[in-house]
This record gives sequence, structure tokens and C-alpha cells, in this order.
Amino acid sequence: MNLMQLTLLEQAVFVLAALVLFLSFAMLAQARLLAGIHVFAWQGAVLAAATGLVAAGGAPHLFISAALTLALKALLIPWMLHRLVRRLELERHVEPLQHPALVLMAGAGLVIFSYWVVVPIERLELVTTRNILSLSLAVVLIGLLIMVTRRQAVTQVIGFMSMENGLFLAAVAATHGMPLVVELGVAFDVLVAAVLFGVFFLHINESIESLDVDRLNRLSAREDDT
Amino acid sequence: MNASAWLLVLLQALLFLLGAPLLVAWVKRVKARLQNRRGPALSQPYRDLYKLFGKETLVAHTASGVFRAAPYIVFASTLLACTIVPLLAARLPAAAVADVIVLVGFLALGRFFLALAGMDVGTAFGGMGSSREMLVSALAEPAMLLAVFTLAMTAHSTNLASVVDHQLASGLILRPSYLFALMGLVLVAVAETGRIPVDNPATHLELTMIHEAMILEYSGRHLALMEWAAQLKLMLYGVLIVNVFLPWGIATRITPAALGLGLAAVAGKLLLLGVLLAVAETGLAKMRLFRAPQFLNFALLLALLGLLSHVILETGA
Amino acid sequence: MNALLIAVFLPLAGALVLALVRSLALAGWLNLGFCAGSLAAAVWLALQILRGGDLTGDGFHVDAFNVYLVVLTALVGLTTAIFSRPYMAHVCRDGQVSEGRMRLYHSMFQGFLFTMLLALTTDNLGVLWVAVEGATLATVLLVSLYRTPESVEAAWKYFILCGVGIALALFGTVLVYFAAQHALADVAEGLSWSALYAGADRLHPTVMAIAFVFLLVGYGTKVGLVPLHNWLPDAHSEGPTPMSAVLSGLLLNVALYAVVRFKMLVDGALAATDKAAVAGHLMMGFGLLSFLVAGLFLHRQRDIKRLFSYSSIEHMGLMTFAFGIGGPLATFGGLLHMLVHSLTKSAIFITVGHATHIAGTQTIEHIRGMIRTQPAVGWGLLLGVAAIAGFPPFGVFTSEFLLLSATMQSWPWLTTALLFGLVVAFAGLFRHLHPMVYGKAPEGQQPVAANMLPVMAHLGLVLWLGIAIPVALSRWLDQATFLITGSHLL
Amino acid sequence: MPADFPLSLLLACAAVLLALGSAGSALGTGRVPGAKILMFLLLGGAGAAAVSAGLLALASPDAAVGELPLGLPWLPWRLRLDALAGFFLLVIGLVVMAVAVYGPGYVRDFEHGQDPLPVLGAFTGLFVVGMLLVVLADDAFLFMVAWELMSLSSYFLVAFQHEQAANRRAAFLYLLMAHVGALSILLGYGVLAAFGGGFAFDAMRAAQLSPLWGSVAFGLAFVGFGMKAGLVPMHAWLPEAHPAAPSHISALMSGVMLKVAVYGFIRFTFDLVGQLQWQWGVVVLVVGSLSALMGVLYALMQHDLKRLLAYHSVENIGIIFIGLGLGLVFLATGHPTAGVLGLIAALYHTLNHALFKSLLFLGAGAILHATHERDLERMGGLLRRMPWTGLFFLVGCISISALPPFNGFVSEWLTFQTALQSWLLEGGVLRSLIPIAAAVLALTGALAAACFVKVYGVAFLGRARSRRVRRARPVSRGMRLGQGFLATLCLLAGVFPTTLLQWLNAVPGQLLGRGLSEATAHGWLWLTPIAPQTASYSAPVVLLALALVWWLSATLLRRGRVRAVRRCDPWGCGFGSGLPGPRMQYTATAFAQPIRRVFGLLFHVDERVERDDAGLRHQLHVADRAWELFYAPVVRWVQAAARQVGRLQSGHIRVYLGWSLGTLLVLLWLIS
Repeated sequence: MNLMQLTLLEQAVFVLAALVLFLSFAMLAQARLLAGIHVFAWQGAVLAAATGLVAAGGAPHLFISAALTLALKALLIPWMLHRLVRRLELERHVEPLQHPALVLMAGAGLVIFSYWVVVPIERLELVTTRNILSLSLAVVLIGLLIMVTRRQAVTQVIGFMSMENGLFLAAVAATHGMPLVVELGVAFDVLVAAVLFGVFFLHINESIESLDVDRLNRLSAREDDT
Repeated sequence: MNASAWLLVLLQALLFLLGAPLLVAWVKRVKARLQNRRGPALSQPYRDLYKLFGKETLVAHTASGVFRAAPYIVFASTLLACTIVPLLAARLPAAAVADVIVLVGFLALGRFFLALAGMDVGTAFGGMGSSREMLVSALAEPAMLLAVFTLAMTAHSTNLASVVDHQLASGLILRPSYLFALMGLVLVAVAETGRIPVDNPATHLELTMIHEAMILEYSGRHLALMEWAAQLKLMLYGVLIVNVFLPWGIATRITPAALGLGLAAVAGKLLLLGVLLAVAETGLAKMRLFRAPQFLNFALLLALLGLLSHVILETGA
Repeated sequence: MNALLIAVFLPLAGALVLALVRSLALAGWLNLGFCAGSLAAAVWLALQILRGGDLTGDGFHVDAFNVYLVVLTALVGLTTAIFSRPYMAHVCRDGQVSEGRMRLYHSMFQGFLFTMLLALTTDNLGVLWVAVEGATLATVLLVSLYRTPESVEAAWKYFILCGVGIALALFGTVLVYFAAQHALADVAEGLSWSALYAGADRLHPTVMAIAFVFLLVGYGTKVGLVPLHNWLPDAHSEGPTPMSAVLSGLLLNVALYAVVRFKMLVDGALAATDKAAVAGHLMMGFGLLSFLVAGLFLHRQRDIKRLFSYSSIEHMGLMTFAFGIGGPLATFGGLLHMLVHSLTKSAIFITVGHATHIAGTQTIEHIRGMIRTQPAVGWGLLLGVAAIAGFPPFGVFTSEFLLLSATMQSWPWLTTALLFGLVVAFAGLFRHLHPMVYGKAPEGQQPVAANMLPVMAHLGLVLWLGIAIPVALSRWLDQATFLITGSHLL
Repeated sequence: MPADFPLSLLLACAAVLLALGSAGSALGTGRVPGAKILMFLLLGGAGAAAVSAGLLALASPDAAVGELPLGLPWLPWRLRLDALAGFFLLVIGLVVMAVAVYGPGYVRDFEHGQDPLPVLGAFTGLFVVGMLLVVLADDAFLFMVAWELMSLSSYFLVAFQHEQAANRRAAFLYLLMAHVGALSILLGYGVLAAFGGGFAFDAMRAAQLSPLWGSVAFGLAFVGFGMKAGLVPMHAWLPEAHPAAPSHISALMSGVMLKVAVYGFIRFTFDLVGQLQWQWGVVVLVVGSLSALMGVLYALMQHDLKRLLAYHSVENIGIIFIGLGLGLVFLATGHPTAGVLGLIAALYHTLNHALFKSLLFLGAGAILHATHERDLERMGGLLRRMPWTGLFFLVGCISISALPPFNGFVSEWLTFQTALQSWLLEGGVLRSLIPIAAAVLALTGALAAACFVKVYGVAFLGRARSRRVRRARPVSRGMRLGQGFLATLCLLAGVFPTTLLQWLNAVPGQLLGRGLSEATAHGWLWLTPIAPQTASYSAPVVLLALALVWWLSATLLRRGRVRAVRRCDPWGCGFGSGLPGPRMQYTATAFAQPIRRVFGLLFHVDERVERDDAGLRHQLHVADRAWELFYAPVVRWVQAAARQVGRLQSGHIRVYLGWSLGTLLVLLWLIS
């Protein structure tokens, strides 16, 4: 397909979607904690913008979810994470990635894979949405990849949230948002989740004096080890 | 016919009772002669029995009722076993009461109580004898049954009368199966009647004795019954061998002449058998207890060969 | 409709009220009362449905299938509340939990029930998702109620894994919505299950297939399908025992319920294509895998609650397998198994709660000679495990019998795998059970004030179902079977 | 509804209900006075009802059927009482009656022990209920329910005295193998149901199976029922479990439960599968012979009385299956008369074994009750301490050793007669295989005799080897009565085989459409299975003649010159003055030693002589080879598999997340 057939707005949405994916990669590669949080905030912002554009493109109810996204993903959650990090004196925390090249290759592979997955959805009027679906799927998978590759609890949460971003992207771009009640419910859940994450950081920190999830493996001792 | 037939059964039983000691005496005598001794008179066993019946009967304090009942049961079961073997005449009603398997059962019953009696007093020897006796019999019984099955499958019957009939009817046929079965049965008989090389009735040497060890505590009439039963057993096996495998001469009709002929025939055959036994016992030596199983396995093998050769060679299939 | 609203929203009210009640004793009774109320409403609702047929509207959809689970949920909720009152009081007296957290506990207990009932009755797939996620959020704090390092760790794993899973489920939901937009006339009800079911054949097959994968992985994580199960034993073993009871007895069912609902849609969408049965096959694969693996896991446990949570995985695998086979007989068996498993398993967890109080630990090695220390508990455990292991005359045998015969009809060779799994699981359970219940009582273990009424009630019901299935219930189940498979069994 | 049941079925249901009632009333024992008596009364009533129902069924020409409003909505519990079921009801009932008489005295030990009587009584009742229902079931579902109820309740009884670790282990092993067997049976029924389209037995009878599937179903059923019956090599649980239970329960398990397994096998093979194949018969024959031989050999090696008896159950089950195997071979090759004879022989031995094995277990229980001893090596001279038990036990020993004129002999005689019909068969292999099986049977019989000479000689004869045995007291009247009842039945079944056969004939009559008309054609005096000239046996005459000769010789000899019998010390074996001590007597182990040497390679013998301060110490362990051959490998395999699987739960959350990601990708790849 060529972008010529699309309106300017749609093109803009495309660009922003691509940006979201790029930011996921940035998160995947980011070693410094604070920087990671910032990248995440930016992703939220871009997502909000994309939502706004789609809304402008004739789905007014999306303005609300755009606002929600902006408030939650770009401002509130990053701020909370920031506070926690400062409270736990983790500002200087750096978590270098083992084999960064490999991880980035994997990320790229996931992108290709997700495209390959959605290709069979062949319907002309869907082409645009289909490709955006593949993007958002890629974002989701990369978010999962981040959680797999990072040992830092905070980074894991960031990965988790960026997965949610991917979901939003799909919801917004492919289906012009979900019904309002669902949007609200999801937003509420995300909020509660964020709060709970904060609570858990404290608990974990006081139980193992760090947020290294690899050290959370006492329970495996509850089974025979042979 | 029927009444006289039953009378004949009783007569046979009587003959067994009277003949058994004689057979033993005969074997002893021939043996003695083979060993250049004069040996006891043929009447010696009768005298012994008479003496024992007259003697006082001692029973150990530790013995229970089983000990006192055993002699009678042993004697009775052995005698019953004898009554169903065709001695003079083939077609006797007693054979219908119990077939050859029951005969084996009778012997087993006697042996069961004999062994129990051995353990009853609570001395070391009795137990030893019982243990050995049960081992020997356990190995001998299958061999005997296999030998019997060979006959039974040829005659399609386990009724001894019918088997003998079948033999007579089919005339003299050289059957390899019979040959093997016969040899097997002979070995079993040797083992079961406690003759050399498995056991030695003439010895009281603790380490070797089997039968004697069990009846060590018996005396008086009890001992007499036990001895008599042993003699009956020997004669029983003898008659079984000669009359089932070579029944010629046995009476098929109940007439004095035929019966007389039958008596002569069986007496002759038994005497011959006795000589053979004596010769064998003179030639062989008593073997160790744990060689006895090999001896009996050999018997089992022979019986099995007999059966297989019957299945393979003698039946059209 | 009123019955429905009462049944669903009474627990919500309960959650709010109990968040405010300070007195522990009062909270316990209130908790019980709310559960009783919602059970009554649920029964009333069930009667309405069974008489008047399905009930759809206002974003709710209630039919024989989910009202069945509604009643079950309310029932187990009530019995667990009965058990939880003295149990948690005991815990609180031990000082393991502070007053404040007891309030949290009671409130979240009701909140959890609310999310369960909402997830069951709602017609909106989005709301279904929200409710299931809400269930996670409600329970995650309860898992870490004791604040021990282990419990925190367990809660964290539970939270992260289920969060990720549920996120994937949301992606699947989005895809379904996406497919709906091009299939349904009215985009507004693109998430209404009933509408989607009506137009299932028009949904885009490929999208639905992809969506189902996400939904299966997502909700499957909550069902506890291997290899997505890892959170389950941790969460079950570390949380307070009443929580384990409802998690095993209810949450897993609801997640499976969600999977089945989506399967119905996907089957409709794929009916025409060459991959018509793909959903069923995926479920069968997952189910069988979970069944066998969990059976082997049983052999390696040291913690009594982990032991039984693995057994839950095993049985969920069995049910997933059954629904995967499809067909009236298997589905009937699966539904029945849901019932008997929930009843038996929650009874077992209740008994285990008492046993751990007697022994003062959850380590199997230290739980010994229960029959001697407190016969009621020992026998309860013994009979409960015998029931869950599938011994007649308990109902688990009946449902397993149905499943086996269904398997023999459609997949004869898989039957051997099932039987193998059953034997392995049985051995795994009993080798641990034996020393726990039998033998001499260890020194210094005192009987506790155990309320075995719920256990007896559950096991009694299971026994009854094993000896004779009442006609009404079989009609009910048959109706549900008809909804799921489109054909009657009776 | 039960209202329109025929009388026989009503009686059967009454038996079930009475047993249930006994289980219920057991719960009152300890609290309510007289509950114990009521419990055993109801149990006995159940037994009596079962017996009468069985006799009615054997007498009535056709089967009684009925339905209970229980079970699955589309598969209610269906009951059917035909001659076969009736016969087994009879077997169950007789033993249950004996146990009910014996029980009150025996359980007195438990009333004050900490093993609660209610548990014992309740599960005893349920156990009986299970067995009765198995026999009555007419559909696979009820059959399995009852079957597992039987296993489960008996398991609780095995685990009853659970403070000994050995009993716990035995119970676990028992339940495990029972479960495996049950699932195998279920699978067998599944095959039939798949072809017959339904789990009702009628549907299965109608099923047309291909030879392959028929063999599959048969194999599954054979494994399943064989496991319950304790055929080698599936017998490992039996010698562990039966001794562990209280003795009257051991009597029920050995005497009856194994028979229920036999019933299941007969029902499945002769009734449901339909087209028989002679290869099945060969399999059954070989396994049966193996079980008989191994069973008796291992029994000889035991000196724990109850364990020894349990191994003898293996042997006798083997003998029963030899009969069944012969029957299968002959029926499948089209020789119905011989086939029926084989079946009859098996059934006859089933009854006999139920009688004498229960009798022996009750006897062992009496000894245990009086002396708290199970170890033969510490017994001796009990005949003088408890004469009645001694007498009845002797009867049991003679019967199980297959000696005329008692019942064990008759059934083995019939089996031999069946084997001797092998000349009918075409194939030379079969024709020579069968007599060899018969020879094995003979060997088994002889060894069994040896074994029971050992048991009786060591336990009841000679002199006491321990203090507790020396001070044993006779047991209560009820216990003696229970044994006497069974002993009398043993004698009757041995002396009146023809009459019994007339009843038995109904079973093959309904099952295969023909009985042994010839066998009973010559009056109650003569037993002529095939034809008078082929073979005949007249037990009454034999008994009479034995008694006559005994009486004659006794009376004649009394007339001798010396009547009196003088008591004196036995010969001191050259040990100088007085008796050699009781420890000089032959022990059970010593008695069996020659046989152990002869059959050495069949056992796993661990014999060592250790020297310690007390002097030389001789230790001997004879282990069952089946363990290392069949069981240990399976256990090892499962353990290894579990270990591999265990790696899934690594404890690292990132690994778990990796699993989620991996699963997702794989599934997406799968469906694309």
C-alpha cells in the first residue's frame, strides 16, 4: 500500500504509531532507570497525541480517553515511579543489558513476527488498521520482552505499562477506541495497578533489601529440589 | 454279580493285608541271598507284627490326639488305596468309587498325617523326617500323576478298571509312552516306598533316615499299624506297576478258574518284581538327601517324555 | 432482573460496608450475612432463569450456563465465609494479622465475590475483562496479607504474571471488537457477547483465531494451564486459607468460563473454514498437558497447600480438556466436574486450614497423625482426598467417568493418557496424605476449635451427586450443555 | 422401583440394606450399649439374606432384573440376579454369616484400644455392601461404583491399625494397585461400550467386536481383575494387605473379595465379550499355573501365619484360573462339555477356597486373639491349649491341601478331569501344554500339603515356643461357632459334591446354555463328570470306608492283650536326662529349608550368618522377585519424570514470563 491513498491525518497517526514502537525499542535498550521512566512517559504522551488525532478524525468520544491516557500514562504513573525511585534511592541505578545486540535483534524479530501474524487478515479497507495492529502487537510483545530481560522490578513495571500502551494503540487505531465504560474500567484498573505496584516496591524492598526480582525465589524451596 | 463282586473286593483287600508282609519278606530274603547271608525267614514280618500288637503302647507326654489317631488314618487310607487297585480281577466296582487320582489322594492323606505325627511329639528328629518326607513326596507326586495321565489319556479314563480293560482289549502294543511312564512310575515307587537309593528302611542312622525318623516315637500297636501300612504301600505300588502296565493274566470274568489264574499271575509278577528290586537295592547305594530331588526330577522328566511321546507319536493329529 | 442485581451488587455493598466496620466479630458475621443474601438472590435468579429462559439486557446476559456458576460461586462463597469467621479470628489472635488488615481482608473478600459474579453475569466482554482484572487486584493484597517475605514474593509473582496474562487477554478482546466492527451492524454492541454470538458466523475467521490465542493465553494464565501456571501454587500456598479455597473453587472456574464463552464465538466464526476445530484442539492440548504435568508435580511437594493447588491445576486441565473435546457428553461432564471439583477442593482447603492450625505449619513433614490428634479433621482430609482422587461413591468419579467415556468415543487413544495421569496424580496425593493422617500423633499438638460443617456439607453434596444426580440438576446441566454445544445430551 | 422386584432380587436388596444398616449402627458402638451386637446381627442378617437370594437365583430358571432410581439420569442403576450372580451371593453370604458370628468376640480387643470400633464396623458394612452390589450390577457404571466402593472401604480396613508403618505402606500399595486395576477394567468396559453403544450390560452383550478389539478388551479386563484377584505378577499387594487387616476382615478379603474379582472376570469373559478365542485360554492357563506355583512356594517361605495364608490365596486363585483357562480353551475350540466342566471346576474351587481360607483366617485370628502372636516360630502345642480351634484349623488344613474326603480335593479332582480331556483337542501344542499345567497343579497340591504340615505341626503340635503361647486360653464361644460353621461346610462340600453340582449346573446352564447333565445323572452317590467309565468318585462311600476301617482296626486291636496306653517321656535324642527343650524342635524355617534349597533360584534369598557377642546369629530374608522385576522400575520412572517436570517451577519470575511469551509465540505460529 502507499501512503498517498491516506489522508494527512491518517499519515500522522501512522507516524506517531511508528514513534511509539521506536520508543519501545528505546526502553528495551535503556540501561538507566530514570531515563527508562522518561522514555515511558514520552511513549504515553505520543500515544495520547495519536489518540487525539484519531479523535479529531471523527471519533469525538476518543478525546476523553486521550485525556485519560495523557493524565495517566504520561504524567501520573511516571511521576509516581519517579517518586518511588527517589524514595528508594535508585536514581543512579544502572542496569546494563546482557547481550544488548541480541536483545535488540530479538525485538526486531518480534516486529517481523507480528507483521507476519497479521498479514493473513486480508481485506482492503482494513489495510491501514491491519498494519497499525501489527505495530501495536509488536509493542505488546516488546513490552513482554522487556519484562523478560530486566531484573529490576521498576523496569518490569515499565515494561508492563508499555504493554498496556500497545493495547491502547491497537484499541485506538484499529477500532477507534472501546466503548466508554470499558475505557473507564481499563483506566481504573491501570491506576489501581500502578498504586499496587508502588505498594509492592516497598514490601519487596523491605523483604529483600533490593528490587532485583531474581532474588525473589524462596518459594521454589517449597518443593523437592533434585 | 454285584454282591459277589463286592465280596471279591473284600477278598482283594484281605489278600493285600496278608500279602504285603510276605512281599517285604521276599525282598529281604532275596537281598540277603544276594549278599551271601541266610536272611530272615519269610514269616518274619508276620511275627514282628504279632509281637508289636502284643506289646505295650507308649505315648509321649507331649503327644496330642493327632499322634494317636495318625496310625489308624494312615493304615485306613493306605488300605483303601489298595482296594481300588485291580489285583485279581479287572472289572471291580471298587474302581468306580475312586479313580487313580483319588488313589493318589489317599496316599497323600496318609502321608499328611504321618508327617503331622512326626512333628507332634516335639523332638528334633520327627520334624526332620516330616520335612524330608514332604519334600520327597512333593516332587514325586507330579511325576506319578504325569505317568498316570499318560495311561489315562491313552485309555481316555482315569478309572483303573477301564484302563486295564483298555490294555487288555488293545492287546500287546509297544508304546514308547508306556515305556517312559513305566520307568517314571518305578522311580516314583522307589522314592515313595522309602527304598534305596532315596531312603533306607533298614537303617536308623539319624542323618539319613526319613520314614523311620517320623515313626521314631511309635511303639506297640501304633508302630505295628505304621509298619503294616508301609508294607501295604510297597505292595500297592508293585501291583499298580505290574497290573496296569502288564495286566495279562488278570481275571476278566469272576469264575474260580479265572481268579485262580489271576492270583497266580499277579503273584508271579510280584515275586519277579521283588527280585528286581532286591537286585537294584544291592547294587545301588543310598544317596544324599539333596541328590534325591535330582533323582525325582529324572522321574518327572521320564513321565513328561512319556506324555509328550504319547501326544506326538501316538495320536493322529 | 432484581434478583440478578441483588446477587451481583450485594457483595459490592458488602465490600464498601466492611471496609468501614471496625469490630472484627461483627465483620465476620456481616461477611457471612452478605454471602447468605447473595446466595439467596442467586438461587432465586436461577429459578427465574430455569423457568423463564435466558435474561439479556442492561449489559447483562444470564443463561443456564452462567447462572449455574453464579449459584456455585455464591454457595462456595457462603461456606467459605462460614469457615473464615472463626479461622481468621484465630489468625488474628495469633497476631499474624493486624485489625486494619482484617478490615481489608473482609472488604476484599466481598469485593472478590463481586468481581466474580460480575464477570459471570455481564454481557460485555470488556466488562468481563475488567471484572477478571479486578479479581486479580482484589486478591493480590490478600495473598500478601501476612506480609511475610514469601507471601510478598508470591503476591508479586501472582500480580505480574496475571497482569501480563490479563493484558494479553485485553489485546484479544480488542481484536474481537475489531472483528465485530466489520461484522455487526451496530458497532455500539460490538462487545456484547450475545450480539456477537448471534452474528458469530460473520466474524472474520483469521482475526478471531489470533484473538483466541491471546484470550487463551490470557485467561488461561488465570485458569492455571501449564506452562502458564507458575503463579498458582505460590499464590495458593501463601495466602490465608479461605482465600486459597475461593481461588481454587471460584476464580479458576470463572477464568475457564471466560475461555469457554470465547470458544463459542470462535467456533462460530471458524465453522466454515478448514480450521474449524482449532480452538477445541488448542484447549485439549493445554488441558492434557496441564493434567499430566500437574500430576507429576504432586510427587514433589513439601507444602500441603501447594500440593492441593497442583491438584487444582490438574483438575482445571481436565475440565479444559473436556470443553476442548466439545460434544454434549464431554461438556456435560466438564460442567459437572466444575461443580464437584469446586465443592471438594474448597472443602479440602478448609480442612487443610484446620490441619495447619493444629500442626502450626504447612510443611507436610510436620503434619502427622491427624486422625489421632483430631479425628474429624483427619477423616475430613482423608475422605476429601479420596473424593478428589476420583473414588466413588463421590461425584468426582461420576464426572470423570463421563469424561473418560466421552474421550473413548472421540479420541480413544487419549484415554490411556488420561488414565495414566489419574493414576500418577492419585499416587502423588496419597503418598503425601498417608503419613499426614495416619500414624501416631506427634507430641504437643492440640486439637483446635474446628468447624467442620462446611466440609460435611460439601462432601455430602458431592456424595449425593455421586450416588444419584437429581433430575432437576441434570436438566439444568443439559440446558447449559445445549447452550454450549448446540445439542442436547438427554 | 423395588416394589415390582422378584423375590430373589428383593432378598438381595434386603441384604444390601441390612449391610448398610450394620454400617450405620456401627457408628453407635462405644456410645450406645448393644450397638455392637446389633451391628453384627444386621451383618449376619445380610449374610443370610444373601444366601437365600443366591439359592433362589440358582433355583430359578431365568434372571431377575430391576432398576434403582439412582445413578446417572440416562443410566440408572440396573440390577440383575442370574445364576452366576446368585452363586457368588451364596459364597459372599456364607462367609459373611460366619464372620458375623465370629466378630463380636474378636473385636473385643478393639473396644478399649484407640482404634475406634465405629470405623471398623462402618467400613466392614460398606465393604460388604460394595461386594454385594458388584455382583448385582447390570451396567458398567454401577459395577465400577460398587467395585471402587469395595476397594476403598477395604482399604480403610487395611489401614485400620495404622500405627505400624508396615500397615500404612500396605494400605497405600493396595489402594494404588486396586485403582490401577479398576481403571484398566473401566477401559475394558469402555471398549465394549464403544462397540455396543452403551454401558448397560445388555448393550455390551449385543456388541459385535472384531477379534483384535475383543482381545484388547479381554486383555484389559484380565489385567484389571487379575490385579484384584492377585495373579502373579500382579499379586504384590496381596501378601502385604491381607495380613494388615483385622483377622475377620482378612477372612472377608481373602475369602470373598478375591472371589468377587473372579466373578468379574467370568462375567466379563464368558458373558459380555461374546466370541471367545482359545489364545485367551492359554494366557489364563499359563498365568494361573504360574500364580499357583509361585504362590505356594512363597507361602512355604513365610513364618508369619497370616502372610502365609495370604500367599496361599495367590495359589488358590491360580488354581481357579487354571480351571477357567481350561474352560476357555475347550469352549473356544468347540468342546462345550469339557469347557463347562472347567468352568464348574473353577466355580467349585471358588466356593471351597472361600470356605476354607476364611476358616483358616478365622483360626489365625483366634490364635492372634489368644496369644497376640502371628509368628509361627513362637507358637507350638496350641492344640492342647485351644482344642476346638485346633480341630477346625485341622479341617481347614486338610481341605486346602486337597486331601480326600474334604472339599478342596473335589474341585482339584474336577480340574484334573478337565485337563484329562485334552485328548479332544487338535493342536499338539495345546494337548501337551494342558497336561503340563495339570502336573504343575499336582506339584502345587503336594507343596500345599507340605506347607500345611508345617503350619499345623509348628503351630498346634509339638511344644510351646514362647511364654504367651504357653498360657493361651480358648477363645469365646462365638468365635468357635464361626469356625465350626465353616468347617462343617467344608466337610459337607467335600462329601456331597453331586448335590452341590446340581445347584452349580444352573450357572453354565444360563451362561452357556448347557450344564453337566451327565455329572449328576447317577444319583447323589456318584460324581461322574464326563461318563461313569471315564471317571467317577463317590465321596460318601470313601468317607464311610475310611471310618469303617478306622473303627474296625481300632476295636480289633483294643481286644489285644494290652489295652492301656502308657504315657512316658519321648526319647531324649541322646541328650541324656529329660526332654530336649522346646527350642530343639524343628522350626517353620527349618522345615521349609530343603524346599528352599531345591527351588532356590525362584526366590531372592538373602541368608547371612553374623557373629556378635551373643554368639552366632543366623539371618534369613526371602524376598519376592516380582518387586525388582516389575514394580521398582515403574516407581523409578515416575520419580525421574517428576524430577524433569519439576524444573518448570524454577522460581524465577523472568523465566515464567519467558514461558508466557514463548507460549504466545508458538500458538500464534501454530494458527497462522
